[in-house]
Amino acid sequence: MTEFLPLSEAIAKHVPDGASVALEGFTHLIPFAAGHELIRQGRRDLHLIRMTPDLIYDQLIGMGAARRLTFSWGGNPGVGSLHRLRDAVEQAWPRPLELDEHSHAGMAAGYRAGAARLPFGVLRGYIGTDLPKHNPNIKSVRCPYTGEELATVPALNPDVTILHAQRADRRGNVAIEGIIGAQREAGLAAKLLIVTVEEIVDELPPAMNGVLLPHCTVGVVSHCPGGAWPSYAQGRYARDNDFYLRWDDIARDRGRFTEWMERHVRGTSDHRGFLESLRRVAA
Amino acid sequence: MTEFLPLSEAIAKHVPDGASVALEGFTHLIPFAAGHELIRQGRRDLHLIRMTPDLIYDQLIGMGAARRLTFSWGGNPGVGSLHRLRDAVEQAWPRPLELDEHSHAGMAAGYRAGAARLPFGVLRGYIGTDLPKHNPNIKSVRCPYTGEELATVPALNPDVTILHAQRADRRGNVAIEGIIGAQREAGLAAKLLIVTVEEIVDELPPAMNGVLLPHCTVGVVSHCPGGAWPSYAQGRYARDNDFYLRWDDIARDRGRFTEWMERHVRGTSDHRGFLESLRRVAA
Amino acid sequence: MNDYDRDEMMTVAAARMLWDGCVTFVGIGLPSAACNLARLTHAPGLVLIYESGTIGTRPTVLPLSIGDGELAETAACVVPLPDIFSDYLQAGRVDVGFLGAAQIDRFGNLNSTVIGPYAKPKTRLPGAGGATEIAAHARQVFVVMKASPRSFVAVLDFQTSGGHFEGRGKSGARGGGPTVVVTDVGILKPQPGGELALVAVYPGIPIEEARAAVGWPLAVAPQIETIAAPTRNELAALRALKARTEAAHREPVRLPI
Amino acid sequence: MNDYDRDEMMTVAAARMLWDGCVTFVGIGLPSAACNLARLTHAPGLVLIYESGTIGTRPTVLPLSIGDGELAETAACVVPLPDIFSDYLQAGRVDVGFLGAAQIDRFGNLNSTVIGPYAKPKTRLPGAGGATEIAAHARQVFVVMKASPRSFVAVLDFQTSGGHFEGRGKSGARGGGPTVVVTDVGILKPQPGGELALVAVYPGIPIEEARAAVGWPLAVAPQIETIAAPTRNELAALRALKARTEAAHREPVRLPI
Repeated sequence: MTEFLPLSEAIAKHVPDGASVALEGFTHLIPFAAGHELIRQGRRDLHLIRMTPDLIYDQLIGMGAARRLTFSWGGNPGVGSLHRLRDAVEQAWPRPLELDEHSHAGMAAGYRAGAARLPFGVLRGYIGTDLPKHNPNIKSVRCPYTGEELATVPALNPDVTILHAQRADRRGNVAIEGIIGAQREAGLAAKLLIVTVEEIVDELPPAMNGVLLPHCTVGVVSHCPGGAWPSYAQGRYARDNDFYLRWDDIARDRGRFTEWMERHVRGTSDHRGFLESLRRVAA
Repeated sequence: MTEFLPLSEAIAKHVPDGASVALEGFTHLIPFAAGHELIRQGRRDLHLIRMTPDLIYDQLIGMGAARRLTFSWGGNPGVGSLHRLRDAVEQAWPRPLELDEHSHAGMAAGYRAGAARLPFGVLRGYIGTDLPKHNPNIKSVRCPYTGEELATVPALNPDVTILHAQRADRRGNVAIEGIIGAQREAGLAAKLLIVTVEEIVDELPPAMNGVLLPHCTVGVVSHCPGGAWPSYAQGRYARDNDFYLRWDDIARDRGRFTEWMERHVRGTSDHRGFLESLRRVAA
Repeated sequence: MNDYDRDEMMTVAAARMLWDGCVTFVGIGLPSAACNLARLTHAPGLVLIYESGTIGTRPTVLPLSIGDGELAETAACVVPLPDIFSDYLQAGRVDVGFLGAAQIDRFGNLNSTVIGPYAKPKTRLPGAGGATEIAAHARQVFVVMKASPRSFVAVLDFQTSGGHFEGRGKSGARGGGPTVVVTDVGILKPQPGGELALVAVYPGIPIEEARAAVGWPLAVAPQIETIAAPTRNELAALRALKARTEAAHREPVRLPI
Repeated sequence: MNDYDRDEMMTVAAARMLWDGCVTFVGIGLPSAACNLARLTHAPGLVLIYESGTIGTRPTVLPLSIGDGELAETAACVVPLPDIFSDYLQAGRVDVGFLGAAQIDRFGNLNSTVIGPYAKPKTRLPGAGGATEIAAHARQVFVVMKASPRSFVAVLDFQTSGGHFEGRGKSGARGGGPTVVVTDVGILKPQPGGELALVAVYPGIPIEEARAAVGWPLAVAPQIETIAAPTRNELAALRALKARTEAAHREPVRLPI
């Protein structure tokens, strides 16, 4: 049975220190509110998993929540660097960060294997790259038919995957519309799937061939409007490209970053408070 | 560029004797018209591939068009046996038929590998079954992480996959709605994809997360209304369950089968003629 | 309340074993009837998955095929068939998978492939379909088969799907295998070691009839339960479902011309 | 017609290399501008695939991120990201993949991972993303990079994506590797053996400037073409696209509260 919990309770109950956690969503529907709640509750030693770390992982890493990062592209999309990620890797600030670095194709294969509960994924990948020299997780297997050597990645099975979606119904079915990245695979690969949603409705219309995570795959639903901001929710609100640009300045400096996080994330009690604190700044 | 051809030309031009051909569609959207055209043109030595052979493969096999069959379940759904398939296997009538027999999960993995142009698919499958004793195509591979042994199947890459769909636009984009079985994977796995469609429209509405085969994946589109009958097309016409029942009688006897095929398939010039010949019988 | 037949008794017995919220992998025929009966009576939250790719279907009539249009129309969602096998069944998300077969042996191994030798069969059957991996990965398998010495055999002609075969524990199978075999003469369950034993009979059917219907010396559990006859409510729901189904399938389909 | 800058020249030069019906795997920035310019001018049937999963997009403005909402809204379809990498890129369905990088060597190998040693980098860059498999499997790779001795280097700090490296033919890579490198000072193409050589310059840019911008002794093809300056039509289309983009991205976004 899908649990319906406020986000703070969902995180408190299901995401302990040291857990492996994937917050997925490719540019679209990034679960920012959930990431902030991890920071508010002071989680430590997390193994963060995500194809494109984005600002939310920059924040988690900069606040010292992460021990290890599994990823394939760590930048501020269309803007430049993730300064907190860079600082952790280059200067071990505020703490060292282990990297488990892949290509997109490799991580996609790892999530897919995880969703299918296979121990590894196969791809014609990691060709002409130094990545396997630095990541012992990238191995190979020989095709039993052609003798070809193909790359393998271990299955990704996060302890918890957190997604953000437009809607859930009262049974826990979750409907997603728009760019889905590897959300479906990351969600099904998890030992527990938590979904924050813009809206909870009595009944979803039949999805037919659309993207639906059936309630039997969803562990927890949390109602969290605006929970993807500054990422976006197709049909609800747009990506705040301007904030992605502004983040470059905020995150560049350790002091300014820490101050911003203390004020807007740790200094607010929930996502609504976070958004309100930003509105006050903008006004 | 997607070609637009009448079905008879599409088959004449692209499906030679000896080709490996997959007509997919799981109960829904089975490309009957295309199968009949293969029979009309007297194709021989085909390697037929399909998860659930269904009536159309019973007809192809009974007419001697097939040399080999890759499949995972060969029955008349909800009714019983495929008598022509049985006769070919049990009595080699009208000719012997090689079997490459799988489970559904195995064939699905084979199509998926084919679509991704990987040489093999991996599954936790073929456990507790005698199938691998009789099918040398079922092999295994050892997980480089856990040491577990997992089953493998060779990729399925048909020379030609033929699908039936509701709609195409004039560029060759194909939209499918409803149960899709392994249609997408079989279509993408093919060296050439031919799609018969109920309707060709100027422009399809944006599909967002629906099922669309982009024109760059579609080799040939043929306009063929009713082309799935006695299977069905969601939103257009229903499955003719009664014909599936009647087929049991028609196919049980070699003579009656041959007579029916000569009259309705080989004795008609196209799918419209086929349907009209059946309407005359019904009237 | 003696006005029911053995098919109805089997269907009701199977339906009662399903619980609300249970995720079932459904086959056509009696399993489909049992699942939909359960859904329409005590288990409205039953999640029906058909291998065609429909999840959470709520058909008003029983499908004739596993891919009838109504299954798609009433589904929570329709996914590609490969996803059903990898991300649902293989991933361990199916609580109960239903299987039938032409032959079963005393360990619940099943044959739906051939009678006679594989290369030159006396009778070619449809084959595995989804059965092999349902048998391996569903948390429980419910087998539903009419009993006769021809189908409940000492030695299978071909093993299509594994029951409690030797080495199952190390085979990579994730599921628990058959936990029950529902027949028309009674109910069998595996005992420690995996061999099936008669554990329950239906009203009016003697144990001897059950033993005679099985082609090996059938073990009998120390305590034999008698399954309650179908209730008025169960029979009414089942018959209404079947009547709706027959009426729907009688509706003539026009040629698409 | 001298009123264009080098960015515009590069964009136009790249756009001209795309043909109608070509399937391109698009990155953000200059490649996205070049592809959309081509689509709006001579190649209306260009098929744009963004790794976020959008196929056949026709955005009216350039996306800031690879997953902007407009890409989904104007796409022929949106598929899961894993499908893009397995069924489109790895399957060999991409005609042209665009790549940029922090460093390139004379064989078109690229670095977008680190400056300095991997374990203790001087500068940590974003990493591979889609680049490694684009470099391996797109039928052709178009590299677009501004030239400087810091970025066109004799030895890469890290090889993220393979160009014409030794053994490429037996590596399992399905694509042909880089067929062109578009820079702001001219155009390089691989010669037999795989080494890049200058094959074309832009109007008013001397060969010596191109050679000076490259950190290895740059080979020069026997015949050097001079690329035609952007036409009035090309410039107008490109500038209108950029103006629309800036206007759209200036529109304030309200907090969802």
